[in-house]
Amino acid sequence: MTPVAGEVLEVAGLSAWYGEARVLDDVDLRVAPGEVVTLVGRNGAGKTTLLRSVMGLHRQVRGTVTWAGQDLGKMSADRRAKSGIGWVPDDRGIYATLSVQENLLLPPVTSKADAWSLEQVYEQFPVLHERRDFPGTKLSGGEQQMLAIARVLRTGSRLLLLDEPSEGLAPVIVQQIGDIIRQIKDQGISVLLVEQNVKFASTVADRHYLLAQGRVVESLDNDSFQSRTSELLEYLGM
Amino acid sequence: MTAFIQYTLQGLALGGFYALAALGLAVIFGVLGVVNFSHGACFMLGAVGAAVLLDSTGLGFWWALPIMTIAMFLFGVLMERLLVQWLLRLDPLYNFLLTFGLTLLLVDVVKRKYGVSGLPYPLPAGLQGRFTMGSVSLSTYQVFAAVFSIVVCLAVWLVLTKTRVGMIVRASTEDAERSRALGINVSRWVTPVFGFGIALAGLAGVLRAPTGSVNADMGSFFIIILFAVVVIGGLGSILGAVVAGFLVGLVEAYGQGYAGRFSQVFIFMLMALVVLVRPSGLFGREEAAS
Amino acid sequence: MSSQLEHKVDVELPAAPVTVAQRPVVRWVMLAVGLVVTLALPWFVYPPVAMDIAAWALFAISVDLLLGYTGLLSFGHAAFWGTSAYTTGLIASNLGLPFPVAILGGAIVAMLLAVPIGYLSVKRTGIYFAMVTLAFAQMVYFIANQWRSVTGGENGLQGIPKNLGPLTDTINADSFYFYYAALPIILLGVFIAWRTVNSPFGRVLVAIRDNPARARALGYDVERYKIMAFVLSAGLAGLAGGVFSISHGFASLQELIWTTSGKVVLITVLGGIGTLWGAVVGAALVVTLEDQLASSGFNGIGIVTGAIFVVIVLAFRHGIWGTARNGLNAWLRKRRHARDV
Amino acid sequence: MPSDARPDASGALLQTRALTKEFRGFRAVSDVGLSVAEGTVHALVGPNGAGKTTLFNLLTGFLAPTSGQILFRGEDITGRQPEQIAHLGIARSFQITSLFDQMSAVDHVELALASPTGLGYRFWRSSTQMRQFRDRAMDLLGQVGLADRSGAAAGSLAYGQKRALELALALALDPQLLLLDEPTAGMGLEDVDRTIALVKQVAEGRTVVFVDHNMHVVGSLADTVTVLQSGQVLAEGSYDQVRNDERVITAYLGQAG
Amino acid sequence: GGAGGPSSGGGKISDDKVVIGLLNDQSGVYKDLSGPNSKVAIQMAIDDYKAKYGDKAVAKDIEIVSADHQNKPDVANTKAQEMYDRDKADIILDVPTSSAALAVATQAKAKKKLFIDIGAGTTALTGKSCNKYTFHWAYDTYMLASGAGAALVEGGGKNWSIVYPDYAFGQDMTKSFSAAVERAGGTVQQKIATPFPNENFSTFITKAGSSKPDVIGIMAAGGDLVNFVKQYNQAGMADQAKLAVGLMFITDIHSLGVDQFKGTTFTDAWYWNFDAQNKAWADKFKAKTNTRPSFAHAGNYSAAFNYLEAIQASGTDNSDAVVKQLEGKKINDMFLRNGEVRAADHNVIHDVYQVKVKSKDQVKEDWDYEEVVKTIPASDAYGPASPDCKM
Ligand SMILES: Nc1ncnc2c1ncn2[C@@H]1O[C@H](COP(=O)(O)OP(=O)(O)OP(=O)(O)O)[C@@H](O)[C@H]1O
Ligand SMILES: Nc1ncnc2c1ncn2[C@@H]1O[C@H](COP(=O)(O)OP(=O)(O)OP(=O)(O)O)[C@@H](O)[C@H]1O
Ligand SMILES: [Mg+2]
Ligand SMILES: [Mg+2]
Repeated sequence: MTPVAGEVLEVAGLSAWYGEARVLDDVDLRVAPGEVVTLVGRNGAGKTTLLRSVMGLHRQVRGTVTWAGQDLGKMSADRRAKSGIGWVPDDRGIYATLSVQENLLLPPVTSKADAWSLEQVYEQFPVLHERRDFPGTKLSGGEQQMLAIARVLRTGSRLLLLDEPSEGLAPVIVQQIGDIIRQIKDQGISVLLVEQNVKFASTVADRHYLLAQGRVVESLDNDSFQSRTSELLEYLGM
Repeated sequence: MTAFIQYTLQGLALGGFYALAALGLAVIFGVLGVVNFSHGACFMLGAVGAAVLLDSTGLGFWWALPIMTIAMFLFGVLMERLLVQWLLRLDPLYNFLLTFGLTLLLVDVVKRKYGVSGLPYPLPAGLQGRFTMGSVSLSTYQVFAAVFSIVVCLAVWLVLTKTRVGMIVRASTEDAERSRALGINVSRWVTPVFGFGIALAGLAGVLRAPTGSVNADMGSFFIIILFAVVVIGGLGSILGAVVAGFLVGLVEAYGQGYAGRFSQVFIFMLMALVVLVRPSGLFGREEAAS
Repeated sequence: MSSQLEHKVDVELPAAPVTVAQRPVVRWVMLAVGLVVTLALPWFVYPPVAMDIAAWALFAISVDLLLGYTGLLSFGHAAFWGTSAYTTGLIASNLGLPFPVAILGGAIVAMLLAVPIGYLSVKRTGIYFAMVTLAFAQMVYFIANQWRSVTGGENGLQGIPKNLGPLTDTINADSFYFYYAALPIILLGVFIAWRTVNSPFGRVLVAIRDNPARARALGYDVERYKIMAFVLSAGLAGLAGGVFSISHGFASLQELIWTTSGKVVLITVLGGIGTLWGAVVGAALVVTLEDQLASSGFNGIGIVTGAIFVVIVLAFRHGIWGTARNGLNAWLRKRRHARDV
Repeated sequence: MPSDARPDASGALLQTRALTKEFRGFRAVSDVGLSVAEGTVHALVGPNGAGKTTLFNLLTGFLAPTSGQILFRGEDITGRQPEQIAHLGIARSFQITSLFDQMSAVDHVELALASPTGLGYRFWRSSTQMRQFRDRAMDLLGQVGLADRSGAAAGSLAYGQKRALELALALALDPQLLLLDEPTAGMGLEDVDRTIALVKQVAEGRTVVFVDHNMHVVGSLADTVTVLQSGQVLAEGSYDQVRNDERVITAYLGQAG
Repeated sequence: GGAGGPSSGGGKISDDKVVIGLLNDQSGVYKDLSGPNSKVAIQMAIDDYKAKYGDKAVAKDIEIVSADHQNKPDVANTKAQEMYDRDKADIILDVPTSSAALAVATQAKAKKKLFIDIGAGTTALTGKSCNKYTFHWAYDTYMLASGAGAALVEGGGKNWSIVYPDYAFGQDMTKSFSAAVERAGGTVQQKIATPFPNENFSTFITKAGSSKPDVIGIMAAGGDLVNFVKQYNQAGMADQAKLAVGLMFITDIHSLGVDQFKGTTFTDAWYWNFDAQNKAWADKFKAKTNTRPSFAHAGNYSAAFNYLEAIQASGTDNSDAVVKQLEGKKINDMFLRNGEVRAADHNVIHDVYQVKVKSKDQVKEDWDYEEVVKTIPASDAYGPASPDCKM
């Protein structure tokens, strides 16, 4: 499927607070159709908060978020999800009350054409097939991470917000996730990726935003990111 | 031996009745995580409603079954929309307390309106008489009530485990915010399920009306037995509620038959035993470690 | 599901004391005001009612020790209040001991009863705990009802004397004096609760409430702590129940019935979970309200208390005291802010 | 307290014998015989779902084994409760962060420090007693880089900060055997390096077993590496031995490994 | 507190006012039985007293204060103190629920003020817990048994099974019933204890029927009684054995309909349609309340009226003087037939009635539910004064 023109994520002048503490400060960013963009920054920089704000889960915000030409403004989280935004939370968010398979079947499919079938999921992640009748949280940490990624792929969302997807995964699986990201990118799906694993980030991303103390301090394409990696890391204290 | 068979049948008849009521409690808990203290009061509303219906319109038992079930469903929907939903995301204790307060209120409202001595309710036409096999004998109504409740339990179990609805609502209960972020309109599902659970309580109440005292207080002891039933069965488990319902019915009947006044103590002793050796209940899920 | 729900940490339960209470000045002022009000109570409230308020307040505090600080909602605390009421009555009637001794005896028996009940109940948490305690309390009620030779069945244990050595005649002549004679016992109970909450033990309880698995990994024997808290709480409920039975001169099945457990939870929640002062405010309100309603000709106490409960749980989850305190904190914060700028 | 018990002949501080855990017929840990020598740093790696966390849960009493034995200093500790095991001198961190959300970071560490003293039972003492641990607690927070967040409630910490607090808690118990489940997961590079240094430092005079998927971490820390797969030991040896093992490469590391 | 002594002023009436406290259940199980309508009955007594004595009335200013004790003894206890101390009540009336009644009796003794119990059935009021200022006016558990028990045996019901809830009331009733049955020459084959409260009696009913009794006696009250009777009818037992009920009130029959109870035998302390005198009073009561009186309403009237008469006779409302007036007094009024205020234990004994519930076609108007089978003379209805009672 070719990207629909205008399936763009635009974040403009976004600030976010927890109580009186400001953790995002006037952030601008843009993810074009079929683009993989990472958000890099040290712990506590505000990466997760940014994703949650886009998803409509963090409400103490100012600024605008537009997706596919629509101002998300007051839209509730479930409507954002239905408009094609998929989220993999940093704590994985697996349901204890649902079996593995039910976890996969739960979210509604938003785009039939892009959605992975159950068979596709099980083919990519045979462990999930093996454990499909177990309660979701009885999986190992890494298996839960796979499940969370698989779940969002099942919906056919056109924009994926992935919060540290490589965390806790065996190196082979990390490589597999990298392949998957490249594959869905070819389908024209956009990805906004939060990563600590810089090496992994540079193998999949087109562009990078560097976040420090709630501010975007730099925006680079992948080539300059790779050539300047050590310098940037130094600067970010990573 | 005859006595034993007689007690067994009576126990099963009684158990069908507990099972039905406990099922409503379990459904609400299973999908919303709410322990509905007012389940006993809703049971009472079902019975009182049937009696009032009879008195004011002349519509009898066979009408009361569907009418009161629907009425209690609507009542449940209202209850969820107006009250329960605001507390769903918090510790389940809050809804426990809320429904406790509601119980006080409902019972007193009924008391003021209909007194406390009770309301008349006759046996439905067609279900009078007895069912005799050798020396064993049960009233026709008992047999009807038992069979009826078993059928309802089965149907509910099928719906909850075999359909998408059951799944969605369980997820929404566990974490409503996350479920929204996955694109689920949480409130659309939760409300009807709650109403459904309440409807089951009301249904059990109607079923009780011809064979027991119909008064404002009829639910207050009943709810405690129901709690024992779900603790024995494992609160999250639909199957557990049904099986434990029958088990408690049998224990009570044997207790009455062989130990008289201590019959209820056996129920609580059974409960203590289950808590001791299998804290999560007979069918409850094993608890997670970390 | 069960595990998930049972371990769900409640965002609404307050953690350690909040800022107001941490400022020593505020704390002392509050303490002084509280003491003055307590001492003056029978001057403007009918003394037997004042005594009821004090007893229920301590009872509510005992429930809050579990609910607010350990995360366990006991819906069967009437078992301890009632057991102590009967025991106190039996000791006072049969042994003729001064009433404080009888009450102490009652509290001890309540604690003994709490050991097996607690042992079984703490195996479950959250909502299960509430149901299990309710069922066990029902059993105690059942036994008291049957055990007529000791409890007097539904007639109750009547004519419990108020003995206090040379002061016996004074406290019998006027319930006004009895209030002052019994108050030290209540204050002792409150002090024990306050001490417990603000002790290392109290800290561990809060930790257990929030994350039992983590507390175990740190080497804390979670079950043992919970049982200890349960027994302590039962002891406080016992003190309160003993005072109540001496004050009224009888112990009845009413003390053991589940609505009594419900009433004390109502008081706790109304006042504010996790605030010891809240229990006092809640008790004052509920007891006075019931007293007024009884003579008002409005025959719907359940409607009023039930409605209050619903409104509190829905709209003022922190209870009266909690809401007031949070408001005050917000105000203080704002002022400090204004000053800083 | 078996503190005077001798390590058994092999010098292993911790040993498991044919340790097995089944969940509804699924063998998560299968017949594992692990031996951890005293004073070493031992890494446990393996694909997701290999049974590493389950093994930790068995060792710390959070799960009861289906069969097999666990020996600590030669003594059979199978079936003991988590809190008893903690008192034996075995501390763990959790893979999935597990904290007291409303408690401040420094209170967490104080609580851990107070645990072996039995102070927790003293309901008649003032909670100011806990202050005696304050300096030590701040010290530990400093070591894990949380000094400036010591007063923040755990619930308001960012993910990486929570991970650091996890580590501080395990350290606070001053254990002989430290079990760390993915201590660096979710940390940035700098924090990873600091954590490596920290573990190296605390490993002096203790035994450490850790799980991590970051090969950099495994390589810099581990004296011995055990690779688990499907609940069974696949390979064991030094980091270099294991890294070049064909089976390990296919099962776990992948081509780029 | 201003204890009982006569005050200054013109008459010998304390505070120049007679205050009658009505303390009963106005929201719970006994609401219909006595409840707020008892106040109407007491007011009728006051009016009749004033009409009778006109200007010569000693008590000119008579006031009623009332409170709802919700059947809770602690509420009753506090309210009784409040009435005696604050409201200056000279007497408290009614107080159903035995634990509450006993608590009020203790307060009456301590405050030296009168208490006449109507609503509670416990014999302890005139036994172990009796005192100088407490009277028991209408009925007690002993009386309930003697009526129905003996009368049924005489009517041919020799073999009995008794089903009783296992708590003090049920045990007392069973003891009294068995004694009454045996005194009359019958036998009690089975005594079956049930839990209390209890919902499901079918097993117990099976058991009770197994010895093929002529009469099955049920000692449960309220909701449990209804549960029992419904399940008894369903079990088809009505054809096999007569049903005798220990404690039943006309309000129970009214709310559940005669169908459920038809043919059931029980003892009533008073019935509104017994004779012309009762009927006349019941008509007056109906004009005010739109309902027929229960025995408790009539009892409250009778107690209040006779209390005022005693004040009139002694010329003061001083408690000791009034007690003296009442003790040993023989009374014949609308409520008490061949009545006597027994001095030894303050039990007010009088004729009572064995009644049978009519069938639907016999009922001519609302509340016309009882057929008086037999009048039981006071001396048979009540036992001798209890030796436990020491004034
Ligand atoms: N619920 C909360 N309340 C208060 N402060 C919070 C809360 N959640 C996060 N913060 C603070 O906001 C800041 C940004 O947090 P955020 O989780 O967005 O960081 P992050 O970049 O995702 O970090 P990490 O890499 O560790 O996940 C941190 O300083 C954190 O302490
Ligand atoms: N309580 C449980 N009930 C059922 N299955 C479980 C339970 N705990 C773990 N498992 C299963 O056992 C296997 C091993 O899990 P474990 O958590 O030990 O893996 P792990 O090696 O730590 O993996 P990861 O690196 O992904 O954390 C997994 O397949 C998991 O699904
Ligand atoms: Mg993050
Ligand atoms: Mg793991």
